[in-house]
Amino acid sequence: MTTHDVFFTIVGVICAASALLSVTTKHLVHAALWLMVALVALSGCYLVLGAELVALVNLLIYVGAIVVLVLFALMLTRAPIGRSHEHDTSLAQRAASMVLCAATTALLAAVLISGLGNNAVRVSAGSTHTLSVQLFGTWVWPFEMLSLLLVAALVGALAVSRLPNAAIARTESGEGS
Amino acid sequence: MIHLSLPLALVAALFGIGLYGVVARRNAVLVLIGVELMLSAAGLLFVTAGTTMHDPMRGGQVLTIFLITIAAAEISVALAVVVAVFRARGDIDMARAGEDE
Amino acid sequence: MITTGSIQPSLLVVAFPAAVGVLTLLLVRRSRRAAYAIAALGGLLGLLSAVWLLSQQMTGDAAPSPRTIGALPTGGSFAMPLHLQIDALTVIVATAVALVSLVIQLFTRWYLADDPRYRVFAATVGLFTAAMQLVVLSGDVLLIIVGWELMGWCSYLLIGHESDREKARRAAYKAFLVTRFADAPFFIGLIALAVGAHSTSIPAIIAHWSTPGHATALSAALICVICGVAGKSAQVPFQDWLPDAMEGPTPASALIHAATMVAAGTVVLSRIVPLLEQSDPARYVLVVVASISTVLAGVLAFLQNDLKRLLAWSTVSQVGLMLLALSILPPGATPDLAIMHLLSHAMFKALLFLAIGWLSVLVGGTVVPRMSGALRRHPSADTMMAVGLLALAGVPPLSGFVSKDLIVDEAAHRGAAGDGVARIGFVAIVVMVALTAAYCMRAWLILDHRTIAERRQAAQTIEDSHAVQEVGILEMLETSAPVDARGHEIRPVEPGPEAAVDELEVEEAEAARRPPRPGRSARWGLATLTLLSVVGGGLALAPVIDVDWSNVNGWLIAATLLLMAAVALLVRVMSLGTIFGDAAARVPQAVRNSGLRGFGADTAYVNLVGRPVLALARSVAALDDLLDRGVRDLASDAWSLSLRGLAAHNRRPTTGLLALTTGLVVVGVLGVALW
Amino acid sequence: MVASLLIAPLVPILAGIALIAGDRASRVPGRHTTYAIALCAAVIGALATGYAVFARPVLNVQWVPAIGMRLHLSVDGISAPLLVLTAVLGFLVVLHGRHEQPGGGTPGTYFGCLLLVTGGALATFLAQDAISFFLAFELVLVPMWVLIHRFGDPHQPAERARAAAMFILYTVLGSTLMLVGILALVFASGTSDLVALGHGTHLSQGTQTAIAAVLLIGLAIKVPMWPLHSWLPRAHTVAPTAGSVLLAAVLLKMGTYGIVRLVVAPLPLGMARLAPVVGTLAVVGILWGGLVCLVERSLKRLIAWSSVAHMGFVMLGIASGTALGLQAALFGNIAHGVISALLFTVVGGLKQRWGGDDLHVVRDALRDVSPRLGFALVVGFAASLGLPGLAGFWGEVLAMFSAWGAADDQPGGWFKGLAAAAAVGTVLAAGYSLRVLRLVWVGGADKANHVHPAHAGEPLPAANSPATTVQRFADAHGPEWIVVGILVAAVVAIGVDPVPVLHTTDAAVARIFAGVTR
Repeated sequence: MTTHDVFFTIVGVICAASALLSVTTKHLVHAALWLMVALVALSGCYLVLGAELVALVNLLIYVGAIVVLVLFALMLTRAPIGRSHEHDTSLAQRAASMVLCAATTALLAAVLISGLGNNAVRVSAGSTHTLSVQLFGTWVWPFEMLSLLLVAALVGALAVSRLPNAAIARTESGEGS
Repeated sequence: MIHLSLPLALVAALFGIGLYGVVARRNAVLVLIGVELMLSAAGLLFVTAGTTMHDPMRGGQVLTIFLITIAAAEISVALAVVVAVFRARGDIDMARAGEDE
Repeated sequence: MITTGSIQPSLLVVAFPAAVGVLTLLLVRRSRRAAYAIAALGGLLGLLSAVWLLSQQMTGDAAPSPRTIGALPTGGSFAMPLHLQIDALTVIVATAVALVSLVIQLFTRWYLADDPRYRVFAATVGLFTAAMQLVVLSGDVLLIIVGWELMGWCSYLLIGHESDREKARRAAYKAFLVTRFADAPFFIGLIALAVGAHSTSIPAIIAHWSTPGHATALSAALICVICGVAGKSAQVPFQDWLPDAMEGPTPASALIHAATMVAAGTVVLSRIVPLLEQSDPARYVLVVVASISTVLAGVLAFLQNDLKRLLAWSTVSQVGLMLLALSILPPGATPDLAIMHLLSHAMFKALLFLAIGWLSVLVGGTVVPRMSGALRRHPSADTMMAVGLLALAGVPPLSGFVSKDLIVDEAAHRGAAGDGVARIGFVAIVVMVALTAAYCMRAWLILDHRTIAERRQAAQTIEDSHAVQEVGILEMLETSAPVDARGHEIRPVEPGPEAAVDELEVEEAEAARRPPRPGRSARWGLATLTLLSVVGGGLALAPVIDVDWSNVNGWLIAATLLLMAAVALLVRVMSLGTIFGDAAARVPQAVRNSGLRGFGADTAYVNLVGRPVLALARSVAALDDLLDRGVRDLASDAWSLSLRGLAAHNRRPTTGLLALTTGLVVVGVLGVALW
Repeated sequence: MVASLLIAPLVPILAGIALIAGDRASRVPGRHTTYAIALCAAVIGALATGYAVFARPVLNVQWVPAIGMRLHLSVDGISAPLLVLTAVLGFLVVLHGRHEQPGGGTPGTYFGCLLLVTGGALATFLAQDAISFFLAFELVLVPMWVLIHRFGDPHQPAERARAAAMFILYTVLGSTLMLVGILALVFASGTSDLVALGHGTHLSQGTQTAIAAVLLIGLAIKVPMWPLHSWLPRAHTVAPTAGSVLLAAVLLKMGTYGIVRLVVAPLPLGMARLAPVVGTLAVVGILWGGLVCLVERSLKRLIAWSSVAHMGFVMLGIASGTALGLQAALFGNIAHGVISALLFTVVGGLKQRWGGDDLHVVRDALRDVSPRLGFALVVGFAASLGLPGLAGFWGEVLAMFSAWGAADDQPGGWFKGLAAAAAVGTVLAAGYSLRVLRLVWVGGADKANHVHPAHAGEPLPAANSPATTVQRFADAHGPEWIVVGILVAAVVAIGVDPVPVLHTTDAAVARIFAGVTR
């Protein structure tokens, strides 16, 4: 049990627990907030693993942007405030899902741990400098492509959200029929 | 020094929880939250692999950054669609999606 | 060798009649004269070839086993040489067949003077003769089967010649089906014999099976063969097709009865007689079948209301006698007795049929009321008739007497020596001799009857009563319930009295149009047959036939002659005072009616074979429908299953997603576990 | 001349494709042009086949090396008679198309499909490589489906679609199994060359049995053997005359040919193990077909059923495991091809004239109304019941011989029983053949007692009512009469002198059984 282990266990448990709460809570808004907690804890995990830049980016983009977006979306879709059971599936399906998710977890854990082993390894994330050199050297073309993708996604999101109601209804019914 | 099994167990747990969110929720936004958790699990696996193994090109971290970017793009489009669907249908219940109106 | 090149007279014997069939169909369109020319010429050439062959045989120059179309390549160790086999007996039989066939061809020209299908008839007769010659001369079981089946087919065509009448159609159908039914065991018997010997050649078969050690197999095979013979020769239990076959034109009947089809069974059995003599079970079966047939047919002949049918039953009886002669043979003996009777029977039976045919044209029918007194009005045929009937009855010194009494003598001889088969045979023969005398006397008395008054009125009422019992196998084939519901006797199509009158008038008119006598050549042929019927007994003296005529038992012959005389007297007494001079009128009506139907054999065929087979066929057809429906349901089941699966997927996206991910995980678990 | 091997299948196939494609062109070629092209292609194919059969050239070059597939075409004793049969029938059906060209599509498509079937069948019989054999085999199915589906009986569109679907599904299922079997055989034995396979393989009996079972089931669908037959009566009932002829005379033969080539020769041990089952099913088919024929009402269906029975004799010969049985089967194959072609031609003509083929409709005697067709019908049914002197006899009687004397490693008693049952089958054949002749050839019009059972209770119509008036129709003449005449002559010729055909196959059969010395 090293120091790293201890810290990782702490943030990991927080992360897993808040993630679990975010998918099981009955309050819609709480779900988004628990997600935020989970993501913050995840950033902590990244820090423990020595990836400071990733932790920072995660915090900025996920916690700063995405969760806010989710909250906006919840409000725009008139999510009920307070406890509600509308947004959950039937009990049987949830039970099945539970079994399924347990099985998935077990499967993944088994595969990953048996595949990669349980050795105590040294964490060597390297400096942010080398990371940035790599990012803008070796990985620069994928990086540029990604920025293009981002622009396209933004434009697309804008286009979708700006469709007038009638047009949306027409496309819906046209696809549905 | 860190024992590899800890981050890996967290990866598995996050993915499983995300899957539960996707499968067990009816609200589209909550489903998206599940998707985000699964993506996070992937990112954590990348970082774990990158920092605990030989990785001269920093592929683990770079790919995680890419992943976060893509997730942002994905969720922006997805939420736009969700909002549009809500405006057209009045609800975003996944259990009723695809049914004939 | 005198034979010129590779042309064997034995092949010509078969080829000429066959050529008649083929050429008539190919070359002749409308002309009756041309058809007649081909038929007569072909028949004559066939007879000449037979005589040529006979002369070769007498001088010992004949090729013993000429080849035909060459051996069949069987790809293995099985030999199918397809050779003929020429010996004295077969040559004589072939000559007789050729002669009878020629006379019939000559006679047909006159008999079917107005028939538009004369051409086809002549062709069929040619083919029929060829088939019989093939059976007679064959030295190979495969060739026997060929000829045998061809004869069946030709008989179908000939019996159904007047196919515009339903009776003729049914009779033809029945004849072919009954004989074919019996042919199934016949095939199997011959196949068993041939496969055992690894060759279809008859000498090889006899050589193989003559070695001891397989008595059971041999008996079984022979009994199968005997079944087939009983079918073709109309023995019990297949006897009933033959009287119905009288629906064919009289020349066809003469051909079928006298020399070809019915006698073919005797020919085939005489080919394999060395095997028959070794197998006691087969001999017992044969003697029982033949005894029952010969006695039963004699009784039935006496009861018939139609002289043609009387002759038909007498044929069954006489063929039974031939088979009896085969069954009583001791080991090592040759079948000369049976062949001898076959020859004399061929002569007098052809003569009788043609004479009856002649008379029937003159008087317009063959039922007793019409025939009664026929010879009084048309004495031109009386010699022939008298000779034929006397020969049939076996009155010395005609040919029938010689051949029959030789058999009686042999049976007595063998029976006295302690052979059980011969004892059974002897009893049957004695009964049969008495019955033959009875029905011959009856026929003569009818034909020679004095009072012809009231004949015309009675004729119309009785005209159609001799019908084949009208239960169409075919109708049953088509319809199930109606036949059962209707019962088998109800015929909606009974011709009314007017129709009967019309028919009579038409026949009279035809009779008037036709020349009253057959042509010169036909009369010459009939005269030849008459002559041979008288002197044919002399053949026993000839060196080619090996019969022991010198030390026959004189007392025995005297006793049989006495028996015949007594029976004839009794029949004469019975006939006194009847309207048509018909002795059978004294027999109770119920017995006569039953006898007219062959004691219900037809009904038995229908009930025992026809209906069960049809019921089976219907159930099989229903089963097949089920099978078919099963296949079709498979398709619709798959369709509905897929629809249901589709619905399950479409109903809830989340459910579908759950199912999908579950599947993925299961596959993953399986993959990990198995890897 | 090796080119004849390529010309024989390719000319009909290419001409067929060209005709079908020509239909889609902007300017559709006329009827006469189409007919002339089709006839020329068929004649060229037939001549090339004839030359190939006569000269026996061999073509053997590398084709697709990756899977060891070679272009190996040649003629041997087993395929030679089938090639001649196919080529001649291909020519005859095209000739017959002049007389009867069914609606439902353009002449180009019709003749194109006929040529494709013919060419594909020729390629099948020529191919000496298992993979290309399969490819050629499959080529035939789709044009045949088109023939049934588009050019079939115009009165029953629903039944036509169903029959065509059933045909294609059944045969494709058979093809799938056959493909599996071929691949298994090829990989197990290491060669796809049928000549090499023909000398027998050295696989263990278990392997041989498994492969043989798969191949036999697949090919039994094509033959067809009971109980996989139910597509055949349907397909025949609605198919156009030419389609029926090709189906019965060519497609079914490809099934038995495949069994000889792919099962009997390469897998003797497996075949020996399965032979009792095959023989039993064959005999069940004989009896089953014969019995159904006794009550069948549709004349074309009846002939299809009789085909099931006749192919039972062929399969019985194969199952006997003797050289004689194989000879009988190959001969029976040819004989059935000719006979069924004749019967389907005649009956197709009759159906067209009558407007239906219900046997229970009372009609005038065919021998009076139309003597030529009547004569051909008699010859056909006489041959069908196994009359000596006509083609059907030798195959059946030799099959019974072979079954009685089945190979030593077979249960002899059981096969003797099968032979006896087959003999009973010949009696049934006589029963239904004569039934048809009694109803059709000699007619039942003089007495109205063959009406439909439903009408049996009603008062019979008067003799002059429209239902029973004499329907005169034209006798066969022109192309139809030529086709019928040639077929009748062939039936008689093969029946009178079977030696040439048997002689052709003899050496090849002996070679198969020489390779099997065990």
